Amino acid sequence: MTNAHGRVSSTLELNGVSRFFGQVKALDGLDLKVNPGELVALLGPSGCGKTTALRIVAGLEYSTTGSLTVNGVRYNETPAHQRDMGMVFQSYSLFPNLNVTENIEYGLRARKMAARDRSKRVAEMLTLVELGSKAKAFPHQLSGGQQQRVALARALAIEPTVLLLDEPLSALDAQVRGQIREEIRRIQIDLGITTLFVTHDQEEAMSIADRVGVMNHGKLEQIDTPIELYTNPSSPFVASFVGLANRISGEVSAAGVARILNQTISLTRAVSAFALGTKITAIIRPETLILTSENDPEATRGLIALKSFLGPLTKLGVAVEGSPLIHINIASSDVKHLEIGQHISFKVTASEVMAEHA
Amino acid sequence: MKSGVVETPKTAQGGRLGSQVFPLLPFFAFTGYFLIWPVLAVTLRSLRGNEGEWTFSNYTPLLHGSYLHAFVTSIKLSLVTSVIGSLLGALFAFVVVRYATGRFSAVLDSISAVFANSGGVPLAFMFIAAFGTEGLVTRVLKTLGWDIYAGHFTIFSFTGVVMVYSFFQIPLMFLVFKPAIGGLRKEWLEASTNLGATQLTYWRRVAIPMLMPSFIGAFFLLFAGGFSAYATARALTVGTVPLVPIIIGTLVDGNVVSDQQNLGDALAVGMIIVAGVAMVGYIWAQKSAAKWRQS
Amino acid sequence: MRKQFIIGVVAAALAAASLVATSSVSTAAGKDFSKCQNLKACGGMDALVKAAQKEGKLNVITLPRDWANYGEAMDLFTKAFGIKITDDNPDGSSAYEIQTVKTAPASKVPDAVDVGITYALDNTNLFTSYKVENWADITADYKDPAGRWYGDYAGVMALSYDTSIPKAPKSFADLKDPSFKNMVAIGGDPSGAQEALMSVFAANLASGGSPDSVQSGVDYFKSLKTSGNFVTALANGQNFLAGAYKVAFSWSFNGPGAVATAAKAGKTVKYVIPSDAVIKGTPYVMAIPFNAPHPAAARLWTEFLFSQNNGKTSMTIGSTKGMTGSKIFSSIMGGQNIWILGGALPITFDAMVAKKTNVTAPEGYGIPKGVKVITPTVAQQDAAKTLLKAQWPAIAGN
Amino acid sequence: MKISPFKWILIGASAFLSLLIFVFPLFAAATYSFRGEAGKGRSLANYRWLLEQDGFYPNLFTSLKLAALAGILSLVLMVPTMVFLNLKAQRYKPLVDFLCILPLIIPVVSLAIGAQVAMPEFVQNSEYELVFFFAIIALPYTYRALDTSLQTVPLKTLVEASRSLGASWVATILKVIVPAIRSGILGALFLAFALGIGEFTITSLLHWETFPTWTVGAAQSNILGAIALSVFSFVGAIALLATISLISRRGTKPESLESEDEGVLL
Repeated sequence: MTNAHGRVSSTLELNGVSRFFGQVKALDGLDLKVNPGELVALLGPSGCGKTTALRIVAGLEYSTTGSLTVNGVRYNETPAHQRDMGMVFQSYSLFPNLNVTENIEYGLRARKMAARDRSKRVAEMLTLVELGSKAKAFPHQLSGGQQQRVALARALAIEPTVLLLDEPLSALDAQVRGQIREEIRRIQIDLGITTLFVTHDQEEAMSIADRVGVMNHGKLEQIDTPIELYTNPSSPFVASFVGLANRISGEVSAAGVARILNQTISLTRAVSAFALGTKITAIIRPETLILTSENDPEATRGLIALKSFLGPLTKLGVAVEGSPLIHINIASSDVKHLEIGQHISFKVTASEVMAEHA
Repeated sequence: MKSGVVETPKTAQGGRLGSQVFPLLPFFAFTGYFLIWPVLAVTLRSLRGNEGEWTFSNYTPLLHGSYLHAFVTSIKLSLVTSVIGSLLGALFAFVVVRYATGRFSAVLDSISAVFANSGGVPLAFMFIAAFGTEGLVTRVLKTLGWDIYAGHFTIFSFTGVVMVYSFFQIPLMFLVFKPAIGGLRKEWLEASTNLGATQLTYWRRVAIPMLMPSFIGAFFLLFAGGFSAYATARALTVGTVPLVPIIIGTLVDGNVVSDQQNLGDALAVGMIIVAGVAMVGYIWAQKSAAKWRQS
Repeated sequence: MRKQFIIGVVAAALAAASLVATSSVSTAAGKDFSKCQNLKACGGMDALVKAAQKEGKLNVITLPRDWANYGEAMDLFTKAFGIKITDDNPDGSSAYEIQTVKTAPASKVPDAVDVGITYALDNTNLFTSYKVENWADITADYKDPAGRWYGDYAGVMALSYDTSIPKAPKSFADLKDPSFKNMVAIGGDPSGAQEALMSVFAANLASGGSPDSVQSGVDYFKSLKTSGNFVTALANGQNFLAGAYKVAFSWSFNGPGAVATAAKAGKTVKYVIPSDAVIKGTPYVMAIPFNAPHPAAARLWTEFLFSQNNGKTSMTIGSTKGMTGSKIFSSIMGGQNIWILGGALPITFDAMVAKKTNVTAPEGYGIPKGVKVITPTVAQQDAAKTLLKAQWPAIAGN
Repeated sequence: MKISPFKWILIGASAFLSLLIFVFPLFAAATYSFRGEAGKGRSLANYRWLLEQDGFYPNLFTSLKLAALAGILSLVLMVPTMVFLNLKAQRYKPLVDFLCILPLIIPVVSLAIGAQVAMPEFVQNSEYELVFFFAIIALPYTYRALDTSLQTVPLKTLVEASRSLGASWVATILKVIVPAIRSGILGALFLAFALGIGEFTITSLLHWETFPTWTVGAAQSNILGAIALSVFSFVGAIALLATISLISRRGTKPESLESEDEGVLL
């Protein structure tokens, strides 16, 4: 695939890649294909293996088994410094003794690029990340956001086959984070560069990626588009890791159906085989709960314990006997009259819910 | 301070002179009273003759003969030992930071602190016990077929004193330089590798320039320390390595010459002057090595 | 920590203040012993001992226990009179002694010093007049007519050697023999250390030189260095034990102590007075600082060191409880004889020989018959130092 | 990462050098201290002798006390000074740097004599005066150890973050900076402490009795005892410092892990 800049995008493929540290399986048979020009985010909690995967791709870590290919060419044995992959680290990765220009041209010098070409490329990169005025500044004179933009420019300057981003935003404060995130995405689409992005922040992954892979215990649980992942999680882990969810206990009352709160609700296909009488924990998204009349036979009564205004939505925390606080998201206009301490009735509107063994 | 792109808040550098000095007052008061005041006393005394008259006559012998020779020897010894000490100390620091566990490294810190402060008769004894004519190492090497005393080597020579000095110079370097190596972040090496550079390039372009200011600082410390150390050389040899502080000791605190303290004081001031000159060189080197660090 | 520190400072200051107070009380109560200039003026031995015992303490300074038998002198003094001795900086120098008299806080000033003669000459005003009972026996060359300082003992330059070496040296000339390769050492840089300087004078004399120029002595060491016999190791106990050298030029008055010390560490050492030259050192000098904190004890200590008695030693002395001061004093060995036992030449030696009050010197420390004994003058020593400053580095350096 | 032969060359060279320069001399000296009566056989007699000396414990205690106070004084004085120096008063750095190197240049003999002339009597009458001079003599080391360490942390960022969250200067230094430069602080403390434990010249010139000055007299007629004393001082000081550092490591994340293994399991 060729993009607007005339660059060729690559395909990155991992097949059965594992990494063991003694008994610990940091990565356990990862299969992943990143298509040309695609941005795939690997999402998961600490220790799930996502960073290990990224580092294996970069050549900073060795895989115990499995193969790594770029455009069909095996890369396992290629030394890290010959892989032509641009990587952006979490923080502090700029060389403090080199100024912005020198940092960006570091990879170009290593490639013995002629001085004139080098300064041309640096200028391009500075424009790309909108830091033309800081060309001579040293890293400690830049803000965190600016530093990460330089890091991105430095990684892109070598025209990498694949761009690797290792939690590039986690050291930044919230406001800058959103801004840089959008910038990364803009540049990535602009250059059409195949990108692997590692993060533990589901909101970040969902908002930036073409596809998100959720990892747990060294394994890829599910990889899908953000919307698919959110609406059709393939496992309880994915369901609770992606987006907010209430965990409410219940019991299987018939084949594929469970009694949850005062309602009987179908279980998703993935978990419909639970035996009768199984105690379960259902995973229910806050926006699938609505307020209802006290007289509704399916209604559950509760006490408002928490009310937080989130702009268009307001989050209510409702205390129900025998259950942790249940969160309900409701249009702010609908809850003006509700106060903490007031009793309300609500019910689940979802037609199907994800559940796991209690 | 110099470039327009600096974005840091003004408060960091701006401030009035007073607010900059104020937090340093305890330090200046302390060193002023316990260091400068006694030093001034010495300096003033060096400008007096034996009858109490003001004179520069104490300084004239410094430029000739045995005193000049002592200055040259002192500078030579401290240069040689600080070069050896700083290079080997840096090597040790690197190896330990890179390959040792935290616990082992903590124990090494303790050992280094004690070694760095060792000297005098006990240290001289240790090296004679190891490298003297009847020393442990000497005997072991002899059984292996190498008689180190066959040639010109003796532990009671300049070379020997240099060896003994390593015992405190290397640990001193190790201790003060280790944090600098520890400050090298793994990400820098990884970023460098990722950008296509070899390890060698990384060391040449990033690691060594990063370490340079600390290295220069530590080197200067070793130089100054070597310049003023004398107890070990004195406990080991008999005028083989005539050092300025040994002569000062003899003049100011000896059994032989009475009433030459003023000359001793002049020698002490001479040492301060040499150190001051070295200091200027050090500040210059430090500045040019740390350009990237000044905001 | 700060609080603790302040308490410490205050406590120490109070302690010091009380010390000053008690010492002034003791002098005010009885006689002022800081002014009396001889035993009679001090009220006789009984009164002096009584007053000294009341002070209870004696500050001495830079007295190594194995130097000139001072360990025995101090032990005997304490056992006989029950006066506790504090020895400040046993390895210190004459300059340190003078410095301390000049600048130390009142309670730390030494009660008596034992310094090189030039230090006494340059600082006469620091000392008080006190003429000991045996004043007349002190050689006139080595006493201040006013009694502010006077010589106490001297030594001759001897050779000390490890008896395990194949050939025992008898003279300085012997040391040129190839069998002494890597064996001969001296006690410091001769341009700065007294013992080493006297070693050069001795070698000079043995090589036929006059004390007016030590060139022959310098050449002697140069040839030893060339032949590899001279090692530039500092001669001291630890270096000797480690095998740094086997033969050294040493003061005779340290001999018995050094031999015993070496024996404890498993080395057999012998001292020999060389047959080809004897250099006798300028005597060390005793003086009482005018601000001595224990004036009576200071005077008693001085009388003790110049006493020619032959009596009990620290090993043989019994209880002295109930004895009068003069009885104790006359029952114990005096300092002059203690020095003889230590291999030193006490200042009143000639008078003692005449009066037959001297004890027999330990074997091997007698001066061989017919050898010329020379004591270099201060001027000769200064000339030698100048010469050595210029030439020594070429010998010791390499 | 892969084990390279380079690593083993470095480790091997370091080990060999340590053996030659540090281990053999110390070991050779130590063997003397285990000689028995009259230098024969092997025994602990010299150490027993040591413990039997009257002055052993009191002087050891004095030295430990003074050295510890000197270490603490050094830190109390130098940590804030160095922080301000690096943060706000860069222009004074050469001056402070020079003042801190001075104690190394001035012969201690001269300093001590100057001190005797310059200090008032009440200071000279307290053994705690040594604490000040130990701290002075330790300045070159404390300065360098702290400075090197401060260079490795983003000081400005830390302070701004802490101050913006409302922390006082004292709290900022104690809770933010001190933990960040722990290794430098320990290094400075150890150097000052070890110096105080072993300091001889100024102590003796100011007429105080501490462990090192007591040693000279105590072991004057017992060479093997003197050697046992120096071996004891060496090993004792190392053991003490090592214990302190190992205890102080508890609860904090080991630094080497921080820089070495981070990310491996993430």
